Amino acid sequence: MTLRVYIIRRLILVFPTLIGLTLIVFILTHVGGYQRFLGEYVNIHSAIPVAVQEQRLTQQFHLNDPIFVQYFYWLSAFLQGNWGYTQTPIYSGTVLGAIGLFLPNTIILAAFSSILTIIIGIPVGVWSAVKKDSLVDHSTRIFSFIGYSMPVYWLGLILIIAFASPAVCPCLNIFPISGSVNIALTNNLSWFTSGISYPTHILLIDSLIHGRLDIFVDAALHQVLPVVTLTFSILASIIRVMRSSMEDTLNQDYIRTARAKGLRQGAIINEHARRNALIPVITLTGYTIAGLLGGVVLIEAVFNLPGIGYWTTEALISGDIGGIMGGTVIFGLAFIFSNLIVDILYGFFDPRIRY
Amino acid sequence: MARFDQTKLTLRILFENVTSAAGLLIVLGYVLIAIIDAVYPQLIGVVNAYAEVPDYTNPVPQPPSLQHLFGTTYPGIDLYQAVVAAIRVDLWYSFVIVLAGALVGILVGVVAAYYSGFFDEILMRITDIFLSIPYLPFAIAVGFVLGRGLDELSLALVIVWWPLYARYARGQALSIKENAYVEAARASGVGSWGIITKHIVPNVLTPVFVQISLDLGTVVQTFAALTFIGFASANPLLPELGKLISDGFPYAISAPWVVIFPGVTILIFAVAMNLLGDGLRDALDPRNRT
Amino acid sequence: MKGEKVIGGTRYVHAVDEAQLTIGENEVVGLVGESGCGKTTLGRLVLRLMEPSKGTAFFLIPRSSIDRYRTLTAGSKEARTIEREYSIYRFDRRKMKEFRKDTQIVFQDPFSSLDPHMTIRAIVAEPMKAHHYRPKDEIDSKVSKLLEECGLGEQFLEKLPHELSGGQRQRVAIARALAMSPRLIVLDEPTSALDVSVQAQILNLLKRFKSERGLSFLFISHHLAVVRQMSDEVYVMYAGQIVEKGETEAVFNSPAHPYTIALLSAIPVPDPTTKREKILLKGEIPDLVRPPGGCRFHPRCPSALGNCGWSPDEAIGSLSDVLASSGFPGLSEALKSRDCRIIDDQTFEVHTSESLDASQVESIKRAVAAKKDNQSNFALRAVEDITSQSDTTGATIRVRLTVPLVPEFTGLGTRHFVACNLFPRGSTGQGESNEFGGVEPPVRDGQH
Amino acid sequence: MIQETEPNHTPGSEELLRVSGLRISFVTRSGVIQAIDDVSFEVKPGETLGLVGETGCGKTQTAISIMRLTPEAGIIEKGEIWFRGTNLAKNIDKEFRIVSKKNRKVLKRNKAKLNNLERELADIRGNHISMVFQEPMTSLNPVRSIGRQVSEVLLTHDLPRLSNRILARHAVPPEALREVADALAHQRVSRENIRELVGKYDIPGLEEQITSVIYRRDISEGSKIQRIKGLKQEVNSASLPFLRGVSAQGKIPAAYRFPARIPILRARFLGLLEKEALAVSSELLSMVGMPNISSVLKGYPHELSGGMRQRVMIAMAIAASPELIIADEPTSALDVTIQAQILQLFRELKANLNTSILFISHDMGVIAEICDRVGIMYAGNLVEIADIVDLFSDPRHPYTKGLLSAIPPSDRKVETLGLIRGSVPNLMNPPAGCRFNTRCPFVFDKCSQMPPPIPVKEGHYVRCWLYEK
Repeated sequence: MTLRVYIIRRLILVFPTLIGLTLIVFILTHVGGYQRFLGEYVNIHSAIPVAVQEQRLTQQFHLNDPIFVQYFYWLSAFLQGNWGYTQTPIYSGTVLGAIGLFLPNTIILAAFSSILTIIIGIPVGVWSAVKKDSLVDHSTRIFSFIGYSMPVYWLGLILIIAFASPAVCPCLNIFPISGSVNIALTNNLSWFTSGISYPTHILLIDSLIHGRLDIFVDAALHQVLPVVTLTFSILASIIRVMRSSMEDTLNQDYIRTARAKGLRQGAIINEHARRNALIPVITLTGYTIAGLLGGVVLIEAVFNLPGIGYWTTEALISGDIGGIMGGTVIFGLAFIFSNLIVDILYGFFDPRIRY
Repeated sequence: MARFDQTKLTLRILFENVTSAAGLLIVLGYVLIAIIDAVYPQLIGVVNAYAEVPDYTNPVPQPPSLQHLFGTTYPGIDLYQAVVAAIRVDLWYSFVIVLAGALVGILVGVVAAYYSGFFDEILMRITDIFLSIPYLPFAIAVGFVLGRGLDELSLALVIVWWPLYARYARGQALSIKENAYVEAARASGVGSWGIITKHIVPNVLTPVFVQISLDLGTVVQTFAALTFIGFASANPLLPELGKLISDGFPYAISAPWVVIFPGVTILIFAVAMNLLGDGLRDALDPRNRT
Repeated sequence: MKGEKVIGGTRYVHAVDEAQLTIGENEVVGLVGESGCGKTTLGRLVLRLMEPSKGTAFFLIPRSSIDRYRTLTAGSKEARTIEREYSIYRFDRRKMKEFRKDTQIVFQDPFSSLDPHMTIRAIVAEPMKAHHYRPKDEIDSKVSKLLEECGLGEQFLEKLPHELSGGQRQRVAIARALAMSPRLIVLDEPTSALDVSVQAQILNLLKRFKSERGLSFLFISHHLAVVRQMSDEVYVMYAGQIVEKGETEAVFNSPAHPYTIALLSAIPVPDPTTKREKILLKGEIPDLVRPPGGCRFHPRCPSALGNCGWSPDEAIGSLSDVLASSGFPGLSEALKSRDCRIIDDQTFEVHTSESLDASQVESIKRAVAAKKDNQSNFALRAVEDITSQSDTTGATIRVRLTVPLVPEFTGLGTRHFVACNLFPRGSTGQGESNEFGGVEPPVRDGQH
Repeated sequence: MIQETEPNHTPGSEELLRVSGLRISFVTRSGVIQAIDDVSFEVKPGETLGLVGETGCGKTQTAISIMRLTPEAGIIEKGEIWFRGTNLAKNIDKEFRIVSKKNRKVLKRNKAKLNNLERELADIRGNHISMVFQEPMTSLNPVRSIGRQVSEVLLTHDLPRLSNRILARHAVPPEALREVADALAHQRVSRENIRELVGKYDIPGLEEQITSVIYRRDISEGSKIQRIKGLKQEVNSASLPFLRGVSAQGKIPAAYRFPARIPILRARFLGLLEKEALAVSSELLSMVGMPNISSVLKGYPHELSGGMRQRVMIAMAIAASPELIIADEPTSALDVTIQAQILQLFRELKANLNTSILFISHDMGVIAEICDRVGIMYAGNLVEIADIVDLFSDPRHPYTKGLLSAIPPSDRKVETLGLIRGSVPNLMNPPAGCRFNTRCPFVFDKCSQMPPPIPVKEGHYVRCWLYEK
C-alpha cells in the first residue's frame, strides 16, 4: 500500500466520525423532547412571534416524524449553514455568524502556542532523555510534572496576579491582563466594535491593514500572557512523552547496532533515535490537541479574549443552547481535522504504516 | 506465598523512589482529610462540611489571620473551612467518575477484544466517535443538557471518560488474548466466560489500575475547571475548589489568597497523584522487577 | 483437512491445503516443516482451536466406519451420519466437552503458555476445574502427583510462572496437559525454546509418558533430529502441503522428495569430520498469499522438471537472461521490461522490431536447450515449443510451456509416500494404498 | 585510539584478540549476578573461534563485552581485552563501581570517563571489529532505508576509500582499463593477477573497483568485462581538490567542513561520497548474495525476510573490511534451509576476506560446520577449549561430554538421550569452585576449588581436576 492509498483511506475514514459528531450534537438537542432544539432555532429578534416560528420549525424539521427523519432534515439544514441562533451578552445572532467572528482569535491563540510547544518541547524532551538522571533531566521532569498537574485557568490567574497586583511589583505591569486590546486606543474606531475587529477579525492583522502600529503592538502584548499560559499547559505533556519515548528508543537493539557500527553519539541520536522516538509522540498528539482546545476555552474565559471558548462559556452561563452546540461542533471539527493531519504526518514518518 | 511477595516487591520498589513515596503519602493525607471531614468535621475545625457559611456582615475578602487561617473569600466565607470541605467533595466526585468510567470502559473493551469482529468494530466506532470531540467542550455540552448540578456534571464526565478506558482496556486485552495460555485454557475446555474472568480481566486490571491513578489528577482538574466556568450554579454555597476560585476571581488582584489557596490545593493533589501513578507504573513494569 | 486463516484482515492465506493425516492409538506422528509451512495451523485444526473452511477430522472412529466412509460419496446421507457421529467439527456441546477432555496441547513458548497471575497449583488444576473433576478434594493431591511425575516437587506448588526456568515451565505445561488423562496430545514445538540438555530431559519424559500411559502424540517441530527420535510416523510439510509421509525410519533413511532431501542435508551435524556436501536451496519460503502453481516447491527445487508448474512469469525471467547472452539483446530487453503478451497459463508472446529467420529461432531453441540445466534457468525446462511469425513491423515469438502436473502421492514401498513429479503415479507399481488414502482422521481400532 | 600498548606485545605477535581473566557482573534489584568469571581465550588472525554454551552461560555477554557494548546493568570487573596491541578494557575500575545503598547493590558510573571511552572505541567498532547480532528483526533500524544503514558504515570509517574510488575512475585512462578488461577476459581470474595487472598504473582504489566488479554475483560473466571498460566517469572538477583532500587526510578537510554541509554545495562534496557509498553498499549486498539490490537499497527492513535481513547485517559487518567479525548466534532465528545458506555465506567470507570470526552459538552442529577451534562455556566459565576435531572426537570435561550426548542424532534413532541431571545454578551465589560441581557425576572433594586450565594436549585445555597430572 503506497502512501497515497494510505492518505486516501484515512480521508475516507473521516466521514463516519463526522456523522457521529453531528449525531451526538443532534441527540443532545433532543434529550427530553425537542424544546431545547426549538430554543436553538427560534430567533427572538425577528418580528415573527415565537409561537409562529416554532410552528414553522416543527414543519421544516418534521419534528413530529420519527427521530432519524428529523436527523436527516436537521443535517440538511446544518449542511446548508442553518445552525440556529445564539443570544449571549457578547454576541446575538446566527451561530455561524458568531463562529465567523470568534474563531479567528481562537485560531491565533492555538497556533502560537502549538508552534511554541513543538519548537521547545521536542528538543527539550530529547535532551533530557539523552542526559538521563542529570541535573537537566531532573529539572525538566519536575517542570513537566508541575505543568502537567497545574490547572491551566488557575495558572492564568496567578500570572494575572503576578503582572497586575500592586502587591507583587509594579515593575511587572508590562503585560495587559484582560481583553484583546486596550479600549482607550480603540474607542470610536469604525473597524473595531465590541471586541471584534474587521475585516479579518484578527486584530493583529486588521491593525496593520488600517496602519495602526500602536494598536498592533498593544494587541500583541495582550496575546503574551494567554499564549504563555496555554503553551505551559501542553508543553509539559509533550516533553513528558518525548522524553519517555526517546528513552525507550535508546534501549532498542538497533541503537546497539548503530553503536557497534562505530557511529558517533551525535549521529546515533539525530539519525537513528530521534525519528523513531517521534512516532509515539505523534500518535499521542491527538490527546495533546484535545488538551489544547480545552485549554483554549478556559484561557479565553480567564483573559476575556473574544474567542470561541469565551463565547461558549458565556453561552453556558446565560443558558444559550445555540452557543453551546455551535462551540461543540466547531471544537469537534477542529479536533477531527487536526488529528487527520497528524495521522497523515504519521504515514510520512513511519514506513511500516503504509504496508 | 508468591502473590504476597509480589505485592511486597511492588511496595518496595514504590518506596525506593522518594518522589512516588511522597506522592502516596500526600494522596493518603488528602483521603484522610476527606474522611475526617465526612465523619467528624469539628476535629479539623470545620463548622459545616456540607455548605459554606457566608458572613454578609463582612463580605469583602479578609487576609489570612489567626481565626481565618487562609483568610476569607466573598461573601465572608472562611477559606480554610471551605477548602477542607471542598477536598471532600472533589475527591468523592473524582473517584466516582474515574471508577465508573473505568468499569464501563473495561467491560466494553474486554468484551470487544474477546469477541473480535463485527461486534468489536461497532463498539470501537462508537468509542471513536466519543473520542472525536475534545473532552472539555463535550463535557460542557453534555452537562449543559443534563442540567448544571454537580451530579449531572459528573455523569457528563463519565460519559466523556469511559471511551478512553474502553480503548485502553481493549488494547491490553487484545495483546493478552494472543498469549498461548488463553488458547491452552480453551483447549482444556474452559468456556469463554471462564477465560474472560480468569485470564483476561485479571491481566488487564493491573495496567488499567495504573491508568486510573494517572487519570485521577486530571479528573480533579477537569472537574474543578468545569465548575470554574459556571457549572454547579445550582447550589451556590456548595464548597468546591473550582467554584471557590471562580468566586474569588473578581478579587484576585486585590486579594490574591482567595484564588491561591484553592488552586494550590488542587495543584498539590494533582502532582501527588501523578507522582504516585508514575511510581506505580514503574513498579509494575516487569523490566524493573528483576 | 483444509484451514484458512486471515492475515491483516484482508488477505486470505491457505495456511494448510489438502493435508491428510492419521494418528493411531498410542502412536507418535511427527509433523516437520519450516516456519510458516502451516504445521502449527494443522495442529490447531486437529484440536478444533480453529475451524477449517473445508474438510473434516474424525475422532475415535472405528476402523470399519472410516473404511466405509472412504467408499461413500461426499455429502451422501450415510456419509453425513458418520460425520455427525465422529467429525469433531460437527460435535455438539456435550461431545465437544468430551473431546476437550480427551485432547490437549503443549505450546512452544513456555513463557506465554502459563498465565503469569496464576500459581502453578492453579494452572495445573485448571482443566480439572473446567471439567468438574470429582471428587473435588482430590484435585490438590492429583496436582502434586502430576507435578511429581513431571519431576517437580511440592515446593513449586505456590510459585508463579516467572519464578521458574524454561524447562520447569514446560514440565508444568505437560503436567497441565496430562491432568485429565487425555488420549491425544498435540505437542507444538515443545522443546524448540529449550537448551539441548533440558530438551533431552523433556524428550525422555515425553517418551516415558507415551509408553506408560499409552498416549498418542502429534509432534510438531522444525527440528528433524528431534522428530526422528520421537515419532513412529513422520509427515513433511512445505508451504502448506504435505510433500512426503511415511514411517520415520523409511523417510529418514531413504528420503524421496527433493525438499525432504535438502532439509535433511541442511541439518548441521555435530561432527566436524563428516564433510558431506550440502544441497543449498536457493530463494525463500514462498508467501502463502500467492503460492507457486503446481508443486509449490518447484521454484527452489534442485531437480525440478518441466511439468512442475512453471508459470510464464518465471520462464520470461530466465529466457531474457539467455537471450541477452546469446545475441538477442532486443528480445531480452523486451522480456525484461515485461513488454510481452501473456496469452494463458502456458503461453506468452514477445514482439521484436528486428526480423527473425528460422535459423535464428533455431539458435534461440539451442541456447535455451543449452542453458536449461543451470539451476537458475530451470524454468526453461518447461519450454515446450518456440515459434515465430514475421510481419511488417518485425517478428513475434510465441513460447509455449509444458502443462503443469500437480504431484500426487505415490507409494514407495509400504507406508512411505511422496508427492513429487519425479515419482509419477503408478511408476513404482503400487499406487496410493488405503492406509493413507481418502480423508484421514485420528483413527482408533475397535469401538470406543 | 587508545594509546596504551601491551607491555609484552611484539608487533608481529600471532594472536589478533586476547581476552584474559574476564569477569563481568550484572547488578540487579535482587543481587549481583556473577555472569562471567575468569574467561580467557585468544583469536588468531584468519581463524574462526566458536563459543558454545546454553542459555545464560555468558557466551553472548563475553562477545558483546569485547566491543564494550555491555548493557547498562552489566560491568566488567576484572580482565583485559587486548586487540592488536590495545587494551580495550583498560581502567575499567574508573568507569564503574558497585556501591551498597540501603542493603542493596547499585551501580555508579563515571559519565565523563564513559563518554571518552565511547569516543575512543568509535574508531574500532565497525571498523576493526564488527558485529552480527542474533535478531535481524530488531537489530536494523525500522525507519531507515537499507541503503543508508549500510552506507553509513562506509561514511563513518572509510571516507578515503570512497574518494579514492571516485578519483581512480577519474584518473585511469580508458585504454588502460580496456587492457585490463581484455587481459581478464582471456586469462584465469584471480585476485593475484588482477593485482599485478593493476599494479602497472598505481592508481589508489582502481584494483578494489575492478575486483568488486569481478566478484559481483548479480551480473552475468559477459557483461562484467563491459562494466570494467565502462568504469570511467566524469567527476565535477570543483570537487576534485575536496576528494584529494579527503583521501589524503582520511577525513573531510577542515576547510570543507562548513561548505560541505551547505545544502546547495552538499551535492558537490558530501553528496559525491554518499553516492559512492551507496554504490559500494550495492556491491557489498551482492557479495552477500542479495537479490534485486537496487530496490532493496531503497527499501526498509520490514520488507525483507529474516534471512535477507541477516544478509544485510553481514554486509554492514564486512563493509569496512574489519580484522575481526563477532557473530552472535547469527543463524539461531532462521529456518534450517535459510541457516544453511547463511552458514555457506560465512564460509565464503572466510575464504575471500580471511578475517577472523568469533562465532557464538548454542548449536553444536553449526559450530562443527564453521569453526576451527571451539570453547565450551558453562555458567560463566570457559570449561574447555580445543581444536574443533579434538573437542568432538575426545571431549574431556564432564559437561562437554554430557552436552554432546544430549544432542539428538539426526542419522539414527536412540532409545533415550543422554542427559545432565539438574539445572544450571543461580549465578547470584554460584557454587564455590567448579560451577559444574552441583551436576557433575564425577564430583569429588577437590571440585570445591576452581581448577586452572589444565592442558591435556597441544592447544586443548580443560578446567577439570580429573585431568590434573
